[in-house]
Amino acid sequence: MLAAVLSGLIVSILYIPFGKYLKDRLSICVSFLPIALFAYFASFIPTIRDGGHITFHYPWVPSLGINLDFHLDGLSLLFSLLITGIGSLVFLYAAPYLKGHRYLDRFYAYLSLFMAAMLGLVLADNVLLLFIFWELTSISSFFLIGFNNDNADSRKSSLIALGITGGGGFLLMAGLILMGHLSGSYSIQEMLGANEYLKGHALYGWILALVFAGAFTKSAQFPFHFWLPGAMKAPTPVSAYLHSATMVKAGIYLLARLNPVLGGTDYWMYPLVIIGGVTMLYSAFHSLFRTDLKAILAYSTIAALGILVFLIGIGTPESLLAASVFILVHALYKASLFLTTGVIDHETGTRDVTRLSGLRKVLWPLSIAGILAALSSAGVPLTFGFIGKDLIYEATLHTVGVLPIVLTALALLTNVLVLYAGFLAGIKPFTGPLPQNLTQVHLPNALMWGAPLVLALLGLLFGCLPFLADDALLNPAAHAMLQAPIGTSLKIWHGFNTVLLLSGITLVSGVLLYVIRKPSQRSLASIERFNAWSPRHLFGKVAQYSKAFSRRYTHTLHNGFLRVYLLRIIVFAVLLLAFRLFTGGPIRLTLDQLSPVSVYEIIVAAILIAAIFLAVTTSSRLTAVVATSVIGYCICLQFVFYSAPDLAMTQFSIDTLTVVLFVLVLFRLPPFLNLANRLTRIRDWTVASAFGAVISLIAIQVLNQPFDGAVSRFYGDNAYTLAKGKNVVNVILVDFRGFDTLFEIVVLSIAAIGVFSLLKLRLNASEKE
Amino acid sequence: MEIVLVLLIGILYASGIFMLLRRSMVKLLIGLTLLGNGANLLIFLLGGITKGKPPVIDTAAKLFTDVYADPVPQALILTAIVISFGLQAFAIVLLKRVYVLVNSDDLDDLNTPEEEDI
Amino acid sequence: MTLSAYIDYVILPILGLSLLLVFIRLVRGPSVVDRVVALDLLITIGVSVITVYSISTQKSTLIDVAMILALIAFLGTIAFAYYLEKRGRK
Amino acid sequence: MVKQFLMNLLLAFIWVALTGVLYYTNFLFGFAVGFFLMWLMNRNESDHRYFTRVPKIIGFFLYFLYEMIKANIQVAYDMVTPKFFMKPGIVKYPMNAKSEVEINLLSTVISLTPGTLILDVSEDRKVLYIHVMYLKNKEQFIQQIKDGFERKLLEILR
Amino acid sequence: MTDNTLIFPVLVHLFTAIVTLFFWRKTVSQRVISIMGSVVAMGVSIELFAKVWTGGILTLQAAGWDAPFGISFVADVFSSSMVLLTSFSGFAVSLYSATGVARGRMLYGYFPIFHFLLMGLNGAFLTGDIFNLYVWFEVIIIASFVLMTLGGRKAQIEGSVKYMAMNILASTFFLTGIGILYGITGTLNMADLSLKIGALENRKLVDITAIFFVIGFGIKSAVFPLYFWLPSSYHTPPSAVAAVFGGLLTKVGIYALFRIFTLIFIPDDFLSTLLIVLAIFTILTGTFGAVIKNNIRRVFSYLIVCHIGFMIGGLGMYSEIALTGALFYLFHDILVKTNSFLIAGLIRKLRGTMNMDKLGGLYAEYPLLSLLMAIVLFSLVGIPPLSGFWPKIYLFEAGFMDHHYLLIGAIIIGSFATLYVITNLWAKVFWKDQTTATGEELLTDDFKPMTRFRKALLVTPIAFLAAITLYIGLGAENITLVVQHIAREMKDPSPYVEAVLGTNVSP
Amino acid sequence: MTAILIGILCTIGALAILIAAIGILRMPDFYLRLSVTVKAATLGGGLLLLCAAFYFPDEVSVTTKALAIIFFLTLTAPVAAHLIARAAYFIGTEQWKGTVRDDLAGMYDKETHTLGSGKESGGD
Amino acid sequence: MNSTILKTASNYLLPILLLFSIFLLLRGHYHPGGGFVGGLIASIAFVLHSFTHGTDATLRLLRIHPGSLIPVGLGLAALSMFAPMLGGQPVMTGLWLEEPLPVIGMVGSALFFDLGVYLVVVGVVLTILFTISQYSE
Ligand code: NA
Ligand code: NA
Repeated sequence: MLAAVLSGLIVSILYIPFGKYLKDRLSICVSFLPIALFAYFASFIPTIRDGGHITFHYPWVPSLGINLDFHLDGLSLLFSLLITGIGSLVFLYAAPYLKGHRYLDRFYAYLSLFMAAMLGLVLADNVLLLFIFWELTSISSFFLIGFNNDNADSRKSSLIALGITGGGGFLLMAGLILMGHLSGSYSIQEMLGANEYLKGHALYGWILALVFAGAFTKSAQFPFHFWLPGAMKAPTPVSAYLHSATMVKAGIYLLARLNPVLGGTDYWMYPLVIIGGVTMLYSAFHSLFRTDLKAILAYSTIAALGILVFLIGIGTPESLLAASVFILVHALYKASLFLTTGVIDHETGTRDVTRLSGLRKVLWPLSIAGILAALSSAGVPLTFGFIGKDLIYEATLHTVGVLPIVLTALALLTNVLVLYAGFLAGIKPFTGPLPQNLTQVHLPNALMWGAPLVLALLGLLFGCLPFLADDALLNPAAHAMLQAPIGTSLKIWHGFNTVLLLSGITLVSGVLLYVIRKPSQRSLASIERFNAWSPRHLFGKVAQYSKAFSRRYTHTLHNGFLRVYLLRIIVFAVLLLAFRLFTGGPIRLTLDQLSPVSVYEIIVAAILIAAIFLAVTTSSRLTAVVATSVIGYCICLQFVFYSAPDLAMTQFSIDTLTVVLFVLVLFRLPPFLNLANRLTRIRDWTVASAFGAVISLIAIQVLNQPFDGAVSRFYGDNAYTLAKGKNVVNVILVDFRGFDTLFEIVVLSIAAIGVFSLLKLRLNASEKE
Repeated sequence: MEIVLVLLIGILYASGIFMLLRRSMVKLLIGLTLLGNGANLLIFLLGGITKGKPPVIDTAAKLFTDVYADPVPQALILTAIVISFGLQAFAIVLLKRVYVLVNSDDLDDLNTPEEEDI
Repeated sequence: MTLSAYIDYVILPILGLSLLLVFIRLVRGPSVVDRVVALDLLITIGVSVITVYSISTQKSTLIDVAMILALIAFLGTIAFAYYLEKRGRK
Repeated sequence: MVKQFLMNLLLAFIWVALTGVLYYTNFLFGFAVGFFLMWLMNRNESDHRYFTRVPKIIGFFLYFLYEMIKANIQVAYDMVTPKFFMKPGIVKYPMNAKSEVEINLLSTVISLTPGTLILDVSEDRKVLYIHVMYLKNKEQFIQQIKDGFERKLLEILR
Repeated sequence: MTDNTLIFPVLVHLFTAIVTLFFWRKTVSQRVISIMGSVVAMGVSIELFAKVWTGGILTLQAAGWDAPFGISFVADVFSSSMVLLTSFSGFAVSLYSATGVARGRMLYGYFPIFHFLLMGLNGAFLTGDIFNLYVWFEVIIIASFVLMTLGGRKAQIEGSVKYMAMNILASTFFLTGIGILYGITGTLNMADLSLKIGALENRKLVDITAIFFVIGFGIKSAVFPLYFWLPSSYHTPPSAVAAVFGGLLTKVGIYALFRIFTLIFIPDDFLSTLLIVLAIFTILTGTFGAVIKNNIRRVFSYLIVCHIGFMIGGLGMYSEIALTGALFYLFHDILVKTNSFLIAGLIRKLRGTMNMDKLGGLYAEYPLLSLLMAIVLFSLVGIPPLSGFWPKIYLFEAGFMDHHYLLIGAIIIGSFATLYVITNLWAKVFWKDQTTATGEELLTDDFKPMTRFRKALLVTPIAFLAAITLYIGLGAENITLVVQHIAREMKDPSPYVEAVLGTNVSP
Repeated sequence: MTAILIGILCTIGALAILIAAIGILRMPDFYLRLSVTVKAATLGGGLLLLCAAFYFPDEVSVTTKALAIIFFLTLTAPVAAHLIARAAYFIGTEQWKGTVRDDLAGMYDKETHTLGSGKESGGD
Repeated sequence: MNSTILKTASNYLLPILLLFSIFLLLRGHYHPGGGFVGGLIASIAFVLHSFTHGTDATLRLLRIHPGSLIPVGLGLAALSMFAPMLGGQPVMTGLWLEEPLPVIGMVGSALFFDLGVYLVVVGVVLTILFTISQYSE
């Protein structure tokens, strides 16, 4: 199993060294991988059908509780087969589609990586492992959307897509960790046991919010949906694979997977139903106005995703079964439509639905695929879509209270619009007269029309023989979502009932709409007038404002003036110190153990203070230097008075050297300008004095503290006997604490080298770094 | 005397800070010197001060016969003084370079616009 | 009155007073050279203070400090003169 | 001459070593004894300058001390009294001293006596510029130095 | 037990520096010696780490004076792993410098100072004496000043002045803190301080002392509102230098914060809250800065600030999980940030600029290099399972455990901004084609004309660090074991104290 | 006995320094201040050092050092005074209004700072 | 500076100061002084010389560039610290000769360490000051 999941990853890594050899002729070989995987996963069907499930455990980061734990049940099997199945077709399709593209190797690498990530996602039993794969899908999608990276729109779309899904990803991560933290395990199987605790916890709302944020962004729910139409910048096989069949369903998968853990409450249901409902209606409505085939498909995909969220939100057995059916239905017809569109685009060079018609004459096998897929999306009887649609109505009708009416109406409306979109994409290009400019179009490589045709035919097959999919896949999948048996099974014919009526209404009104309404640039323009209120635009505004805010914040804070920075640091320090100084106890000073004061000490101190004052206030640079050296000398005298001869010597000699340095450097510097206004100076004085005062108060505090002189006594006792020196300070410097001294002279050495290089080194223009 | 030193330390810190907040680089350097002196004096004071008893054992003796000043703060300050000399020497030369570059010691003249980044 | 006390209560205060007077000149200037000379004198007085203090405390060790002061102070003054002369030439 | 001085020093050290008393006074005493002995034993007429020079040095030193104290008192008086009696001025003083050492010693001595201060030596080493505090008459001042410090100093050095 | 191995990482760099000084002006010899020295340093660091990991805390009492009288050197898992990471980064930068640094700089002491800097870092990690730590910090500071100004361009000088002023101020705070600490305890040995501060009744004074260290180390590690020097300066020096700075300089501040605030000052409510608030603002400030900058290194500079917040937040929460997360982040960050700046340098070699608007087309022209860079850049973002991802799990968990939701929010924002910034960078620098970037003007490519050997010297270090980063990501279990061990050491410092002071000292 | 001698020397020394201090404060121009201080201070300092030499007679090194300092002060003080006075003259430090004579005026070469003797040509 | 008096003075000050610096170096372990202050005095001696005779003359007098003293001093100090490790003792352990040498006194690694410090200080101060003065000339 691990090999199965990671094989895509390994293949994509192998592309780095071997990619260039695989480029053209051999690229088709890569498709063996998904085909083999499909077969591998298909081999589990019997086990799953018999109600079993399989777990795999590979240790990875056990101390974090993150292991390569995989769990294969109905839900993950459904998705695995979708991923590998549609994957196989897309791989095959892409080989001729991108033939001769200079980055075909990269394309396959990304695609394999994506497939691995997606498989990992749906198989992971560990929420963090799931999250890891979740992010990998985002990243590989980023690279795929930006595949044509010399196109600015393409780059922008991929950034937006990753921005939205990545942002949601981080929230999801927090949510999953919160779940794991509360339930004590990151294993989904173990979380199932803690579901009551989670639902009752005070942070349950937060968990839901965070998980929803992840799921909604990934599955393009309103108002995060707008990245998906943008993602259509990716090559069409990618759109078919990622942005309709698999990746966008990751959010759906997550909701389905967590339904037994978190679901079944109002907090779960209402957000999902509302957001799902809004999404499906909003985007289905939007698809009416598009003229680009891929845009139409994108909006109808969003609508489908909305429907899925909506169904999971309802949470009844019927709705969950409907969801699992609809996942498959949608994957089949939407992938088929995308691939069809890809061929049309590839062969005719346009995707503008207003300019496409009659292609059945030149692309007849493809027209079969397109029309079948469109019919399935419309829910025409004997297509798989019909069964799906039935189940949706079944689900909406089986809710309680006023909900059935509202929800059913919602579903009906959406379905009509989805039907319209499907017809537009799958039927419109093939019917009607063939324009003159398209007569030269000819049928491409069989792989390209074969892939959509297979998918469309599968839709027909399952539509006619639903039990093929039901027991093996869909019922177990729904079972996994509910963690309980579903109790119903798929039927083509339910008898005459409300559901059938609704299906009929849907069909009739949808077809009517298709007949009446023709897509046009004008209607596209009409909807684009509302762009200012579109979430995309609003998000853009938010991004723009937050950037503007960031810019203001950064430039205000980081304004380039050193003194302002220093001022902030000092103010911060003063506030912090003062806060702690004045909270918790008075400041005292016991005077009895202080040393007496002599006149000359006072005089020296007074001179020191006056010299400081002079240094600070003088307007002559040299006077300031003189005053500074006076300060140094006075301190030196204090050191002499208080028994520190070595210190006095060093202080004095260093002070003198500093003066010499200053004097050597100060040549030709202009006099000080008084650059600060009065107010600034008062402010600075206030801050500086506050700091000085705080330091003094702290010093007083410390003086009150009894002093432990054990260390200095040790030095005094052993300086001569053990270290053979009588000047204890020197003994400390070269022996007890010799390391300090060694590295202090290193500091000096570095400074000297620095001075040397600073003044002598002139890089010539060719030396850049 | 401690009180006087406490006062001195406060003033040294305060004036050092004040000088740091000026636009002139010379003043900035003087400010750093003042701060350094303040810190040294603080260590000196807080380690306990003793008058007229240097920590040097008499020529004839092998051990101290009298009380003596704590040598540890002295050793620390010595190290700190030397280190700050190194830093200061470098800083002063940096000042020279600044002056050569912008022809003043006004730090605001030094600010390079972001457009000049490489 | 012991010598030590005499120094503490008479000599050192006199020297302190001298320091103060010289410092006043240092503050008043008016010219930089006045300050430099005042600084030089301050250090010379400093040497004296240390010498006397070493007598008062009977710590001959401190004479070493005085010695360093005397040796190095010269350099400072030279440096100032060097600077002023160079600046004057430009 | 140098030889004699070194000999004298050696004698002083021997004295210190013999007595074993490591005091300065003892050393000086040894030096004096050595000087006396060497003077006694000196029979070489051509080399007697060493023995005249030592007293001259001492004499010069005493003269210098006398001048210094005298002038110091004068200046001190001027300073503590409110009114200044000074007549300062810068005087060009043509030297007889030629060598570096001579010039240096002369200027040191002049500078250390109150009231006079060497400002500079001309490039060609002919002239000293002296700042004088109490300058009544230029010629008289020059003569005073010529007869005083410079003559005595050159006597010792030459 | 006393073991001189402990000091080898310092020693190797010291002697490498001295030997390179003897070869002043002989740049080829300097390069060879530097690389050899770095390799040896890597060897001894690995040995030290292995010894500590298997045999427990090592101590070395300098000159044989018992603690607390002499200077103690202590290698616990924390310090030895910091030394190890430093040796990796150091090796990479040394290798990169061989071709990545202008010869003029080498003629004026680049290599000696570089090794002095590494020596300083190792010393800071290994010392067990607070004043000795100060000395190490000063070695680091002065070495970094010199490296920053080396070359003397105007932007460099500007950056250096700001860097210098604020870092000297930081040292002053640090020194003041040491003075106070000595005043209240009479000792400088950190283990001894741990005991004495712990026993001190006057908690107010302890907090006040701690504030000095918060500010001193806070400036060094670029914490809000003390971070200003970092974005002012890190975009100016040569990339090799920026790499050491970005990878290690702020981290030594972080190291010190972690060391001091888990050994000496155990965070109480006041300190904990303070650190968390600072962390939140640090993250946000770094975020805001990073998203608006257009120069790669300026972006990275702000990202450093942002990510410093993650670690400080972990320290502030002070639970074992939080510390684990923060430390994991620290490990990851050292390598990735070093590598990021190396990459910036390589980009500059390829295109002659680091301005994202002028850059472009790297992916088309250098796909393998781009891939290599992508690994690093996406590790920086923390795309799972790359290295930056794992620590966040711990941090989130710790945040939930102690209800620090605002911090979690900040980390999410910070992560999101990093994602945005890096993908934006990717799109601009790698995807966008060169012609649209600069119109007609074709920028210089210094890389193409190089010999294969020189190219390898530039790329190998990046690949080397990227490989370690990948290991951290994919082999997270081993890293987790190490950081959990350290976090436990931090929560219970008594083994450290006993190892230093001898077992007879009762805790 | 020694103590009294030291006391007297001390007092004289301290007073000399005091005079120097008063001098530097009171004198009306720079050259006068310089003139007063150099010697008074050297005298005072020398006397005080001599005290130390007497006071620590049993420590040869102390006496040596005290004498060495005196020697050094005596040698350097005039040199320093000369240099600073010269510099003062260059930067145009004003002389007291009571100054009666200035032979130095115009003798310095403005460019090279070499000082003429007025005797180069003709030889007086 | 173009002063005859200073030139003469510095000629005899240089040896005096150098002698004195060595004196300070050797006695540091017993009295105030030591390698650091000793080195400072030595460098001040040369600085004085350079003020009078110009930096180039002093460099000629020194024969080697002062900067090259830095690695020598550092190496000496470092070796004296790390030599004990060769004997298996902790780093920096003081090694002493049994008997004091005449004049110099007790000879041990501390003395070599101090000598290293001395050389470094001389090298550093002179490098800094000479570089600056050459720059401004
Ligand atoms: Na005179
Ligand atoms: Na010493």
